[in-house]
Amino acid sequence: MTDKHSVILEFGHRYTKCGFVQELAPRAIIRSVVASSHGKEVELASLSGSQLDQAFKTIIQTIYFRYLGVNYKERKVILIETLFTQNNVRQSLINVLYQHFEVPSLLIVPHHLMTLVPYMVSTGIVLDIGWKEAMAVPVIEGITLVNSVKYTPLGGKAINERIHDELIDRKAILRKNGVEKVYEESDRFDDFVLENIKVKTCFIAPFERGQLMLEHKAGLKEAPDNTPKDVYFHVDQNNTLLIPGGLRESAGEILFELYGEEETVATLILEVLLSCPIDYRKTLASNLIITGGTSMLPGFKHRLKMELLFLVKKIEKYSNNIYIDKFMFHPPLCKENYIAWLGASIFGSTDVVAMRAISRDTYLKTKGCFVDWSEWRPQPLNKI
Amino acid sequence: MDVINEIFATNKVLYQCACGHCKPLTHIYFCRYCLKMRCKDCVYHEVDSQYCQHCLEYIPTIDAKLKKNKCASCFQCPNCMHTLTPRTFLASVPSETDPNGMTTRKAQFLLCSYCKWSSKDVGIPDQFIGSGGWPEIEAPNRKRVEGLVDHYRVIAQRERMEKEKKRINPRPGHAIHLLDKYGISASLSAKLTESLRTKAYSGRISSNYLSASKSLTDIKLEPSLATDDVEPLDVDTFYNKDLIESEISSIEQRLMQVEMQPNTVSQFYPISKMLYVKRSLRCKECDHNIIKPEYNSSSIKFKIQLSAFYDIPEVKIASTPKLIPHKESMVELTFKNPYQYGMHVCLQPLKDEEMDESITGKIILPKAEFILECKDDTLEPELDSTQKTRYNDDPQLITFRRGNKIGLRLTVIPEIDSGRCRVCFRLRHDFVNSVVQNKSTGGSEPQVSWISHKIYVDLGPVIESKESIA
Amino acid sequence: MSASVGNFDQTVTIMPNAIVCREQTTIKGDVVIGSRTIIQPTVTIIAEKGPIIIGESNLIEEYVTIINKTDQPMVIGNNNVFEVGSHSESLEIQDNNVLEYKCRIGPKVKLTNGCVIGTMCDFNDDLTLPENTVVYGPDCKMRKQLERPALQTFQLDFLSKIMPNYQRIEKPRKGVKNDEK
Amino acid sequence: MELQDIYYNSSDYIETASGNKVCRKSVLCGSQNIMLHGKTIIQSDCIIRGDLANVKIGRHCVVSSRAVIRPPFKKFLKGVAFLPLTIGDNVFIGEGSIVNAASIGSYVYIGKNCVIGRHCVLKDCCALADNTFLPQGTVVPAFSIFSGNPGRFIGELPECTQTVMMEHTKSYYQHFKPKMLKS
Repeated sequence: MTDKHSVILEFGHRYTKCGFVQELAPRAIIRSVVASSHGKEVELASLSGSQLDQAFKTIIQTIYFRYLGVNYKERKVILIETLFTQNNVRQSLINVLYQHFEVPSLLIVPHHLMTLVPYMVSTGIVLDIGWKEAMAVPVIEGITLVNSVKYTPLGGKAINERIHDELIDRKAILRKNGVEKVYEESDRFDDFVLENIKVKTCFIAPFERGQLMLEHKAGLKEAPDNTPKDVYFHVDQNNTLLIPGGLRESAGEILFELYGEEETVATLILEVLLSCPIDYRKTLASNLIITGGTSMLPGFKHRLKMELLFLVKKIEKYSNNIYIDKFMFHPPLCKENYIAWLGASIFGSTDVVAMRAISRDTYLKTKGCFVDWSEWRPQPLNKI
Repeated sequence: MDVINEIFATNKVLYQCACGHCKPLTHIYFCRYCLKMRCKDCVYHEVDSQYCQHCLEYIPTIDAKLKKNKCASCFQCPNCMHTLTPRTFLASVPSETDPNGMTTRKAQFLLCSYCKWSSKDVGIPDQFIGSGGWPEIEAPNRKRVEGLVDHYRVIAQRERMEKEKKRINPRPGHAIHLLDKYGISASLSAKLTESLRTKAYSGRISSNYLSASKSLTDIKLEPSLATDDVEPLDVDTFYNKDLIESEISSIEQRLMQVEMQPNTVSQFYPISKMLYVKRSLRCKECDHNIIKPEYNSSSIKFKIQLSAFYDIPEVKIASTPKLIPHKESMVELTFKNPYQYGMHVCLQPLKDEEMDESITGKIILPKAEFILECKDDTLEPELDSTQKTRYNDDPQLITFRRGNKIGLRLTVIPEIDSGRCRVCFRLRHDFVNSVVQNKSTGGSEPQVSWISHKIYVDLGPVIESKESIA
Repeated sequence: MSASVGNFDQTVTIMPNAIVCREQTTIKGDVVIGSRTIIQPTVTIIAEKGPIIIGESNLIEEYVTIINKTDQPMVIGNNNVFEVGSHSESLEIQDNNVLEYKCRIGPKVKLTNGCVIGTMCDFNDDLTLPENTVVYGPDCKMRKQLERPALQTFQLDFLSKIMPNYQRIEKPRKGVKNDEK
Repeated sequence: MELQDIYYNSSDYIETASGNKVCRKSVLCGSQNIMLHGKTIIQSDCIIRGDLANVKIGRHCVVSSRAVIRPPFKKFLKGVAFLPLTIGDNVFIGEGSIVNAASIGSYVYIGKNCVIGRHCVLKDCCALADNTFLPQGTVVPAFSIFSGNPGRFIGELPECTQTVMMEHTKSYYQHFKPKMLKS
């Protein structure tokens, strides 16, 4: 291809991925933050209105000049968005890209379909478990069953909160300026520290262990023994935290704890199956695709499989309706936190982009009318 | 940082750019063609050249593209992100001429002078000088991805051909094409439209298509195989072994190596240093360059440089008195002409509609116009008493005159009881345009125009009187 | 510029071949400076109560402060480097350690061999650093180094050759002990 | 804000023919190897190690109090040496900073308490925020601001930096005045 490679952008709640089509990985995965006027970092997700526009201008500028080294006027842009991208966010992005940066053309692609691309499958359930929420999207023969999509606010953020709460509950020892004390609410570390506690020390316990922890939580049993080893976590020069071993295995449990009507990551998939056509349930259950950074916790997939098998046998709601004894997962082609990006990289290297993308001229002619991805080409005004 | 800002970008005196943003004068550009202020938010940024921030080598765009914007010779520490230094030593190697003898050769390893991480830590063999750089790690999925790219390209091509064919001879039954042709999507149920479009959109075509395609069979790519054989947690490691935090990589370290995202420190690999971009800026209105740097990365000269700092009088606060709410205070401001021609300057109050709530004080401006001498680099500016009389300055108003700079004493009345006192005025001056020649006078005479700028001056907090609090 | 002569107590012992610059240097209390150790100008070494014994071939640069505020003896081994502006109250520093610019270590810290305390680190834990430990960064992160820091023999040799040409050097001498106690 | 006057005791400073103002309380070792190009201010308790190698400091520089300027030590495959250290014109070095660099360009601003490790290179028109540590061998390109420990690129200086820095250091020199003794 002599053509200049298009730029692919994916603005996640936590991390933004950027790079070029036909490449194997994003050039960079950066935090979705901008520096505020006070020098503090502000999450893009917390902004709206003109502040959001300004934030997108700043971060896109950084992406193009710091990480990509290309001119924005010369490159087509592929933007990955999830089903639940807020309208004001997408509108802001579209405006900024077309009006401020004057990109020649823009194609918006849905996250879950891009996730399927590297696997070459057209039927399956995409479970995306990222920062803010977990979402299961069924796709049958390339068609998204929008009405069957299930989501729940479980993700990296929930685990971070859980870590903080458990540090308090378990009376974790904090060595502050050489003096040992018990970790309290007021000691709350910022999200970076909690995130690194998660990434460095936590994991998802095996299923049997999870059951024991659940029984303990319900007050039925003593806390399980043989907890993992405590870990000294160096926070900064004045603070060292002794992370209780029990926390390491239980923080991630939040993804699987079943309380009443609330969803867990596993019930999401079963609920999706319940609401899908009966003929397709088996195929869907045999084509599970897991994506999102939080799914990279050690032991996650295995636990998910075991949870699914347990629920489908023991919980009436599911055992009476779903007759499946096997759940099959697609092995990831790359690290789970950029599968959709890789999909877009492959998808974007085809002619489709040229055919489907909406050029700046069209955008300006249609007076900024850019409708939902499912009706992805705006009708020229005069035609309607 | 605060001091750097104070010197290079003080927010005490802000100029309003044509786009409405208020910026320090050092961050404003002045387009001599439009005669308007510009700032980084309202100009085009373009990649002018690329260079490595460590070796400062200029890398031509083609090479930069090939190397994925990475420097070929500089590496960054995967542990702390500081630049790695190659350490050279003499290694003894078996001699080529004498099978039993040994000879010495210059070899290198990479060392971080900050955290002392070294390429030896992870067992990367030392490199002999002249052996052509450090090996790169190959992404494990390269082949598969390349296959997929080819595969989808063929599908897309087929789809395109199909579509073109349909245009001539639409096949009944394919609603999507009908939609496109007749634009009747609005009359169909939203869900149907959506699913049909999704299908076409994801570029996925039913398996009949796959088998029908000749070129596709050439590629021979199997779809991914799902399995229920998922790797269980390594229970022994997580439950029975001690975990040493410093041996596990942090999220930041993992994301530095996007493809591999190593979990442990022992899997680190030197990271190629990212190239840095020198930008040129261009006015969005007239398309003229505002900033055009030189290629040499260390050069501080510019081919084109239209910083307002060189054209527009600079206003600074010389002294602020204690600001008492609603009382008159005298402040001293200095005005400096950075331009090669003298300037006539006058200060004007804002019109009512120009006022905004950030203005918290009133400034009383002199009616008279004053003259700023041109900048003269050859003279060391000294206090010159003759200068003062030459311009017939009002000593009540003008405190001093030193070369191209004067001091003005102005009256300010803060209109708030607490907080910072900000005043605003317009600075109007004539500008002799040395770039754009006046066409009507035959092109030889420089064009003179009057321009004005809105300037915000932050004089600092007012003194809160005790009575007003009580 | 100014000819401020060093401030040395009678109790200070300087072994032969040690080079101790006099300019703005303060050495007080019961201090022994080993041979081939080089002390640059503007260094402060104070033994308030317990003695300070500095071994051989150490390099102590400008604005370094070494203070013993305890009753215990402070022992500094051989081949250590104290870079500009570092501050040490550690009672035990064995061999081959490097204290980088402007770092501070407290009295409870003990250094074994081959450790590096990074620039600007303020390290005050009650801890004996194992061999080849590197402490670095504002958070005093720690890691183990593969090799110990290189010896500064060349630099010491070079300095001992050129310094006497420019600096006033305090002569080797035997300190007078305060025997009253 | 315009700089305010800074007064010094005239007995503490020596003013040379070329306008350098050097504090008597500074430590200039091997002064025959130290070159100050004029109108440079060396404040109290500074150390400049001319005895180790030549040190050249350009015009209109300011070396604030307790700064240490020290040529870097270099070990070659054969032999060792201290390398000469050059500092350009219009450079400001903040209080308590240690300069062990290979070279510092012109129009450079160095904040307080910085440490510039061995063989660092600071190009023209760059700045270090207060408390920055540049580990050995760091290169600071033109128009960049470095900050932190380790010092990293955090931003760009405006294109007019050269003039801003020139005016700043000149103005500093103008405002650096001897105290008038009351008679």
